[in-house]
Amino acid sequence: MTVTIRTLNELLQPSHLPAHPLATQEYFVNMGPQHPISHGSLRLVLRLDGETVKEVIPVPGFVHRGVEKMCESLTPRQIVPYTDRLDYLSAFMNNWAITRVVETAAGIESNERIETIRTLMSELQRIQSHALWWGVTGMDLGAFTAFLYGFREREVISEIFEETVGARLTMNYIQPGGVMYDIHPNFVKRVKDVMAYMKPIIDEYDTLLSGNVILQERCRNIGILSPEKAIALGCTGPVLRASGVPYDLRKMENYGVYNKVDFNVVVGAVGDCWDRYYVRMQEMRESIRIVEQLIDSIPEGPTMTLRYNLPIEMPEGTYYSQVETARGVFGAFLVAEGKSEKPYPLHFRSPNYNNLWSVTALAPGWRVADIIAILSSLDLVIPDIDR
Amino acid sequence: MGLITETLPAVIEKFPGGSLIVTSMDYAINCSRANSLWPLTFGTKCCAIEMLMATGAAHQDLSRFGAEVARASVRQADLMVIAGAIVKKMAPRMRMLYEQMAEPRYVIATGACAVSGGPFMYNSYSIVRGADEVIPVDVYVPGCPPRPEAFFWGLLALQKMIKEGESVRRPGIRRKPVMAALPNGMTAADVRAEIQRELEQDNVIDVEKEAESKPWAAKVKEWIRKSSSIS
Amino acid sequence: MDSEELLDIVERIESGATKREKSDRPAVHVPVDRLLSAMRRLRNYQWLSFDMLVTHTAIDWPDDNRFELVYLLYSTVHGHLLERPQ
Amino acid sequence: MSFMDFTDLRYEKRTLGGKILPVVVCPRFNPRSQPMRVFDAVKGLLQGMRLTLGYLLSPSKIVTQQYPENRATLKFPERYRAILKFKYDENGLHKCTGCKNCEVACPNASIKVITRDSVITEDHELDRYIWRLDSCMFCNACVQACPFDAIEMGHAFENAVYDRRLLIYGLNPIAGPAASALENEEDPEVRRRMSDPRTILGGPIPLNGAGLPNLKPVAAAPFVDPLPIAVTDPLPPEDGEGEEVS
Repeated sequence: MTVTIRTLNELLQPSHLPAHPLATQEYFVNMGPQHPISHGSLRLVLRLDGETVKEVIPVPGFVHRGVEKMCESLTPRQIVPYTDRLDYLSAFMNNWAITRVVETAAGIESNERIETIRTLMSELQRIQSHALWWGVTGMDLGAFTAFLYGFREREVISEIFEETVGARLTMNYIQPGGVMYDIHPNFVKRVKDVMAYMKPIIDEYDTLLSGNVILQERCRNIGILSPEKAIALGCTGPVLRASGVPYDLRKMENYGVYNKVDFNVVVGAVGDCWDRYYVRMQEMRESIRIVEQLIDSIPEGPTMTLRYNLPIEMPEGTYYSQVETARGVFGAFLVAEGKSEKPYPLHFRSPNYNNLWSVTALAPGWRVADIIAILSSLDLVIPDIDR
Repeated sequence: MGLITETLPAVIEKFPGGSLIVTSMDYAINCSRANSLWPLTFGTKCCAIEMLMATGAAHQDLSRFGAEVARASVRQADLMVIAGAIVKKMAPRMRMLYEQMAEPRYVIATGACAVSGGPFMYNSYSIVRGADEVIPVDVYVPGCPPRPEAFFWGLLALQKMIKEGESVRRPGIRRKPVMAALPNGMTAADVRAEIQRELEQDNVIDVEKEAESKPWAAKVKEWIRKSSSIS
Repeated sequence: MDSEELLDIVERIESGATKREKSDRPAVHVPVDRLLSAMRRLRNYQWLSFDMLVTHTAIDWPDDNRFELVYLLYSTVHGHLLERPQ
Repeated sequence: MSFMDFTDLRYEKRTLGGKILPVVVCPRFNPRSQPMRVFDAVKGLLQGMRLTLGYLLSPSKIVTQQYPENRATLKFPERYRAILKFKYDENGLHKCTGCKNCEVACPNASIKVITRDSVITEDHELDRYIWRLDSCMFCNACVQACPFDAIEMGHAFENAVYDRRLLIYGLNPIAGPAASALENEEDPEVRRRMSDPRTILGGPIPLNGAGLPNLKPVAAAPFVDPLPIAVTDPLPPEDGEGEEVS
């Protein structure tokens, strides 16, 4: 068994010398690490032939903080706030992933109320994340107005979070044994108001941007990802679903109270940028449906089943749990030694990492300007890639 | 809403030929700089969402401070908002970006990661513990992430610093309102209170009260009332 | 197909495979020289068809002086999640 | 189908991983012939413009908040986490006993609780509570871990400074025991001796107070005495006092 490992320097050699004096020469262009499209610090090396992209070499690691290594010296409760800082637009879901694996390992029971609140918060954040993504995509593709509209809705949902959780971005809300606070007395009313407000807003988004000819032309049939390729690359979330594979952990794995609600998995027909765009638009509608089904019937019960200062004992073994974040499957792989509270190694399976590498399969053959649309439709969050 | 309520300084520096214009020029230039900061879109992590995106959007409107022209190119920017963690791989790049910026250039470090390494201060092998280990930082805005309002407060502090800051004739010598080492007999609480007092005095004006003193105030009020009642 | 059944099949197709204890998912040990063929079979056999590599990671056991590579495989056809440390 | 129809969603059932899933397929529309395409393009653009123009002419709600001008009226939700502070009762006494639960719970060691042995009762009690705002990640773990309900997260968010060293806070203006211990003591003189005021170290303390040569308390220090007892001046250090447990 041999594995070829090529360093970046070897990758950056021109593949051939031009045979004909008039033949075009390949050249490399750096995108990033400081580039407005990267939404963070991501370096992409493009091998170009004229305007056509031959190869994309992602060079991640500009925000690598060593979170997984740090977690080996932290207790489960202390790990939870660090997961906020991976994919910060899906903070609740990341909290939930590590909480699930700890709860599985330690055998902590949770109740209906806790699970309902967790589900509600996750779905609200999915709407928020997609709204933000929609605005930023609009900005990347040249429509600044979309940015203003997307962030307007983000603020509205942020206010709900602020009231119940006390933070706008880094939540640390879903914790082993329950949730940090009970929901605020205003929560139910406020969520209902916001959901009633959001429903026409998404149609408004369609009017504003989806029907725009520029967006259509820049997205339609650009960057087609076949379902086989998407599965082979390990893409998850809207990127995989846009390729037509209805893989949604909310249906596949039994967690939260997703089995009690009625919602559809949104899939695309072709797998191009337009499908990846519209899958998220439709997912916002489905998330609103989920929230509306759950908000009226939050069961009674305690919101924390575990005393805070007690250590969480995890017996020896390996544990893996995953949840569906706004960008795909976020998993936590934990090995407990049984000696202390701290995990021995902890590995995060981040959706953005796999989605990033799909750009190597997507980009070749397209123009440089299409890379913008492709990257934008992948909805990458860089700290989640680098961890 | 210029937020400049100071009167022009009437200090005449005496030397042959007179110097009233030059001193006023300093002031005018510094005011212009303070009120037209062009930030660089340099966000590495979560703070970028709050500091550079949310502030630029409608709810918190960065353009009220004249700083909405976010530039992707360092050559056109004069304010670097370090929003997020700086790791060892990124640090040389950040230094390079900073050096490419034209003088005068200002740096705000927002969020715990940029101020001190923050959540990753201990146990992490790759973080730079504070952006000021790489480049000089003018204003620190703590929080994880700070709210957009907290960032505005930091921006106002920076504007304050620029306004009474360096002279055009002697560039590079920047006077921070708070000295690095505290003078004798002064506590840090005094310093904080002073910053607070100064900023409030300069930058907080009651819009409605100001507007009422203007002759066109009634008309505008009427118009706002009409237009909001339509919807 | 439940996890026990799955384990039996994997043990049958790979001679050196053993069950892995203390795991919350079905897991098998495969010796390192059999890794590639095992992965091929896991992907290509129709009743297994583990076509998605969900994640892979490594655990080091300094006491035993060895590394353990962990591959998490998922089958989009059957919906199994298999953990394969080796 | 027409160009701008987003309601044409196909509802299907698909199987994946042995499960039958309800699926909705996104709408796709192929561009029409060239003259109609121009018409569609203009229509799409105009629809978007009509929407924005509508918001311009009749804003249903003005979303922009005027931050520095509305400071007086700015209200945050009660749970908002922006700064760590002690809870004081009506007598201005804190409840912290120096149990160090918060220090243990803090993920990145932003809290340092220094305890000492009491002068009077020889109990373990709080000497200094140091909190690093510059590295705090506001995860609320300290507040959750506190068994005595002594600390809380406050709303003061305007913490921008020009010097990073000003971001290290000493939370307790008075050292000494918690309110419960102090209440048991009747003699005001003993109570005064039990609690040294930490005037110079209250509020932000650069580098934990170190590195500041010749730091003297000033007469006009903005220290509001939380104790209802008259405090004349800080006690001189006595032998056996001030043993710092790190």
